[in-house]
Amino acid sequence: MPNLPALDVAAVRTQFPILERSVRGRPLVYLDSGATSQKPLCVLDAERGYYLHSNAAVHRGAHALAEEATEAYESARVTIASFVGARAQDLVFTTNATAALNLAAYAFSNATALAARGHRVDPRFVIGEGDSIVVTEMEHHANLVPWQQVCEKTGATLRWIGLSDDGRLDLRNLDSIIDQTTKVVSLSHQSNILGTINPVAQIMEAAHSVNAIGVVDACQSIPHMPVDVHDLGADLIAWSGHKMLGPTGIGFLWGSTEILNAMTPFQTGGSMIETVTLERSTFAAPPQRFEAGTQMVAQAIGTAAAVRYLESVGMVEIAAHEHALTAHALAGISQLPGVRVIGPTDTHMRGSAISFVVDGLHPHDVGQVMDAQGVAVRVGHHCAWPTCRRFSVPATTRISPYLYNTLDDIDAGLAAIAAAQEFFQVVN
Amino acid sequence: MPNLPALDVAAVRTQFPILERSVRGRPLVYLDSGATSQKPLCVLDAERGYYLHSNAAVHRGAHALAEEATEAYESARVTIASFVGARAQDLVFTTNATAALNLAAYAFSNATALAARGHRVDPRFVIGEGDSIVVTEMEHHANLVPWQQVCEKTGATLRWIGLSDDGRLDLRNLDSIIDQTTKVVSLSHQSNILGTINPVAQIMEAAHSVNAIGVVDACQSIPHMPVDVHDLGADLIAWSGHKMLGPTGIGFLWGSTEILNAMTPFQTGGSMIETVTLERSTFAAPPQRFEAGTQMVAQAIGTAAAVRYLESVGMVEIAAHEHALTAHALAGISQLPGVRVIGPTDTHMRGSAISFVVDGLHPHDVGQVMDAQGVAVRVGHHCAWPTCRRFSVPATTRISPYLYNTLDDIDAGLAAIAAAQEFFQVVN
Amino acid sequence: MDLEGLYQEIILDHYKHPRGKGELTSPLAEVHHVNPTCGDEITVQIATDPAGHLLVGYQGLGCSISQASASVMSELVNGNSIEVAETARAAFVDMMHAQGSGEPNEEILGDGIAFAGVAKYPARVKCALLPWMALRDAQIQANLAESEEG
Amino acid sequence: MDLEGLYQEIILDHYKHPRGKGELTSPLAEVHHVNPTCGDEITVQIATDPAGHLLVGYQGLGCSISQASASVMSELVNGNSIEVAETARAAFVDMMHAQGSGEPNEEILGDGIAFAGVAKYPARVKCALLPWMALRDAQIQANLAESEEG
Ligand SMILES: Cc1ncc(COP(=O)(O)O)c(C=O)c1O
Ligand SMILES: Cc1ncc(COP(=O)(O)O)c(C=O)c1O
Repeated sequence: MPNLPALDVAAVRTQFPILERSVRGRPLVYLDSGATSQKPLCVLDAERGYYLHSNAAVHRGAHALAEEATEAYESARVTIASFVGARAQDLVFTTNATAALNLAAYAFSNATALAARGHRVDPRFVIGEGDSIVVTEMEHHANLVPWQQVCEKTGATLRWIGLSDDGRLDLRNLDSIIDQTTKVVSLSHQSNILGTINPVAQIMEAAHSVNAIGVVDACQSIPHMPVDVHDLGADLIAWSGHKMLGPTGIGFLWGSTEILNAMTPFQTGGSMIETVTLERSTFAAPPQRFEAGTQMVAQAIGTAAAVRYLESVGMVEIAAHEHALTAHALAGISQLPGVRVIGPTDTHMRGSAISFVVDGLHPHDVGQVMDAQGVAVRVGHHCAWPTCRRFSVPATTRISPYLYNTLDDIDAGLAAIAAAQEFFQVVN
Repeated sequence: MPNLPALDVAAVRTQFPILERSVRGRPLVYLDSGATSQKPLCVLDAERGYYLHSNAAVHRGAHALAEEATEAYESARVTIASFVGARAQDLVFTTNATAALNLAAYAFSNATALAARGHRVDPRFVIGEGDSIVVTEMEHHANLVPWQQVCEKTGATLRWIGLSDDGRLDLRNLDSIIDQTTKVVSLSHQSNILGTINPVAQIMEAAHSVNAIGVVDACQSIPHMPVDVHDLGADLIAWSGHKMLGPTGIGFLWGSTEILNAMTPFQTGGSMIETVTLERSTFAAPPQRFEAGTQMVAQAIGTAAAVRYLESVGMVEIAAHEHALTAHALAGISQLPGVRVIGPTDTHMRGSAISFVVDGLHPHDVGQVMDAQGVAVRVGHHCAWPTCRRFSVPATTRISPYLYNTLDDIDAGLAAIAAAQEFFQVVN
Repeated sequence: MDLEGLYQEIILDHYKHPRGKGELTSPLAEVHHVNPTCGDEITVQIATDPAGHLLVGYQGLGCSISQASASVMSELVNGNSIEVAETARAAFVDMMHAQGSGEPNEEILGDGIAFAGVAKYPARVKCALLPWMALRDAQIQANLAESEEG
Repeated sequence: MDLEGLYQEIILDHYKHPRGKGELTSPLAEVHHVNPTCGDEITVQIATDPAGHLLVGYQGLGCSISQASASVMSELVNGNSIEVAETARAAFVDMMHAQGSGEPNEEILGDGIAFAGVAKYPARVKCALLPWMALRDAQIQANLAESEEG
């Protein structure tokens, strides 16, 4: 294995037994971590250990088991919050990043509906005709469709920041896109389809200069590089557990204390109330206000174990490792005739997700031949269909490595692309 | 152990290692399954097995692992759906029952907001001043607060069916509560605080006679007795995985095909769309329409294992077992001077959750002494605060056994209540 | 690798040389279907000739499997009676759900039997079915279906 | 059982014979706090006497811990200066977060030291703190607090 000094991949891989399996009779080469990551043993052990020893309802019971469960759940919150430089009370557990972004979007449509009926809400969340919501042309559907829905329900207008041909935000007309009508600016820190890392702090500043609320989708950045929520300058930040070695079924919304306090509840029910009568209810302070019903306790504990593991490897080291893999992959692809990267072609301000198209081949067929070689990649629109349209491609094939991938994995991916070209006889 | 012919509790208990642990220096007696159940080993193994062998993004990837994961996820849907006599395509996965009930409630507030802006929606979901929503006085906050919120946002009025002193629905004025103004009737199949089993089919019939949509909260029934969704006569039915031996982080909404098709999306994002442009989106058919973002895959697979386990023990047998435990507990409590059951005092149309108050003692103090004896019970308002007010108690102590409990467990609970009276010297 | 089982020569040939692709002049119905997972798209148009036989036109954008399937569909249905079309569709759908077991009927399916191997790849089954599902909807819209089931 | 550590005699005595319970005639502020987990409720009223000393009234409904804590709070604060009240509150809160370690100061806390054992039961800490948190809010509302922190 070529020299990759940033981290000891062989040691890392021992924690991920699934990487030893074979598929279609070939050793698995997992290059689909942008979709979901694999889980180290410590995460599985943490979840199982919780169920075997302390499982009980949290924040509800007064018995010993319930106290243990509550303690485990709330210390998971502390662990995950400090991983991104945040205070535990500013971190809300959700189902996934999509649910976190919907929570943010519903803060606007709910406040608007309540205001229309004379209820007192924070005016920053009241939105309607003449107001605008700004996203970008590289958003994941999770950070696009919820805002479309807010517009449909309130009459606000959706605007977007377009893209340059090399897959960067086109910020030339930023002043006319984010203006006095703008109530929300929401964008991804790192694109899941292009790999582009966006200058989030700059755009959040533009948002705040017009008193808009700034939202960041950090799904593809927090798992892959050191992120301190305060550096992004956002009011709300969403991401998922399953892309950062955690279990399925949990996501996160960080918010500034001030903004979370100003937000109306989203889902309502047990554990998020203060008092309830048949006529009306009052609500708990954040984060409980936004965590209705029985919590994803085992998943929080599992993600805390994932965070401890990521910290033990080191986020700086992981970012450096991925940087090396990315450079290697980009160089390799540039050597393949007829293969074109969609997104930045160098490693400047870009993460490790690399989308490409192959002349004469549909991405689905490329992915199929790669799969036959044991190489797992994602094909399709990557839940960023408008981005595909922007680049006039129906879909792309994407490799997205993570800390457990090696240069050999990248080489296997490159060889599999060439094999697809050969199988379909599109290179001569 | 006295004779309990319905099922082999000793064999069942071997599957729940947590029941062997001790708390506060005493063997654990877990009587808090109404809050959350313990998990058998097969559930933990199913989740772990998924992560170790097939973990990948479902419904998104075309590679071998993704196909395995999708297959596992969708067969879990088939297993869980058939457990309640339903077709897989009518079963929606949610975070918990609370999220399922919010999904139902938001179908109304969203359709109302969309209609107000001229979008076409099914008129049955459009609601406003002059319309009413009907619940009962024994609802869990999860089936009360979301409907209060719909009323606050739309101007509809909340009505409720009151209770008799023995904890039954007072159906005398049903005609004047459910009337032509009624758009939704939502009630629990079995009360988590009183233990009452409600005549759901009768009330759903009343709802349908005025063309209202009928919703049932089956959180406390589906884990404990055989339930066929069609027998309830409801349009939508919500319940949780964690109360039926499944993992935390998953819940269910069953709906009739016709109603699910008529409902607007709730949360939006990846996996629930049909096409997306920057301007607008169209949505997938149910159940995908209601499952935005990366799914709780391991949790669905875990719940399917729980279902197989419940079926292997037998739901009829489990119900009979709990019936015997309930009869024993009610008889025992009636022998304790100064202890009063809140809810039905006989086993007719009642489940195994038994709430009680002890003269001269606050429920919290009762629970604390029981905890010191190793007996885990729930104290408080059980997320049914209006029900406590109805019975003029600030809170109750509740025992809620399940398939793994023995008559000895009940006796330990009864002894612990007596110990609390003795400790605080409230019996003479 | 098992790729040859999936990508039969016949499939690749239909992919590279699609039969019957194009628009009808006066369709009775036109439907547009997408595969939301991967973005494959197909537009199917339908009409009848004076003898009451089906005329099928299509346009598509997508992978080899979905495009070849459209081409084969055109070959099997275009110019044939509703009964023949329904029989072909039923046989094709059955084959796709057979997961590689069962004997596809070559008399009914013609080149379609080359898709038997696709049934082993659940993610590709949707690709192969896309044009057929669009055809069914077009038939229903144009009142040219035997029944709405299936 | 460890119950005696939790339910000290002093606590049970305050529970059964609450000191200073009742309403003030002309409060400067009144706040109502609940413990949403268990439904415990407390209403705290505040005023000052001519010498500027705090007058505290309360009504409550709840478990032995929350009610005894209110009684002890009244004993420590009622008729005392704002400084004394703040010192007592800070000491009580610290003791509750010490999880059983640390030496509570009997001179400051009086009967309050009986609550040291409560700190080992996280679910009961909220009960013990309930009246003190209500007192703090009442002080803030009546402008009778040294600072808003704490
Ligand atoms: C009757 C009833 N409804 C709803 C709920 C809410 O379920 P969950 O907390 O799993 O969302 C519960 C349990 O807490 C319940 O017992
Ligand atoms: C950039 C981005 N945003 C949002 C999401 C949605 O995350 P989830 O599916 O976990 O809700 C994803 C991943 O699917 C993503 O890559």
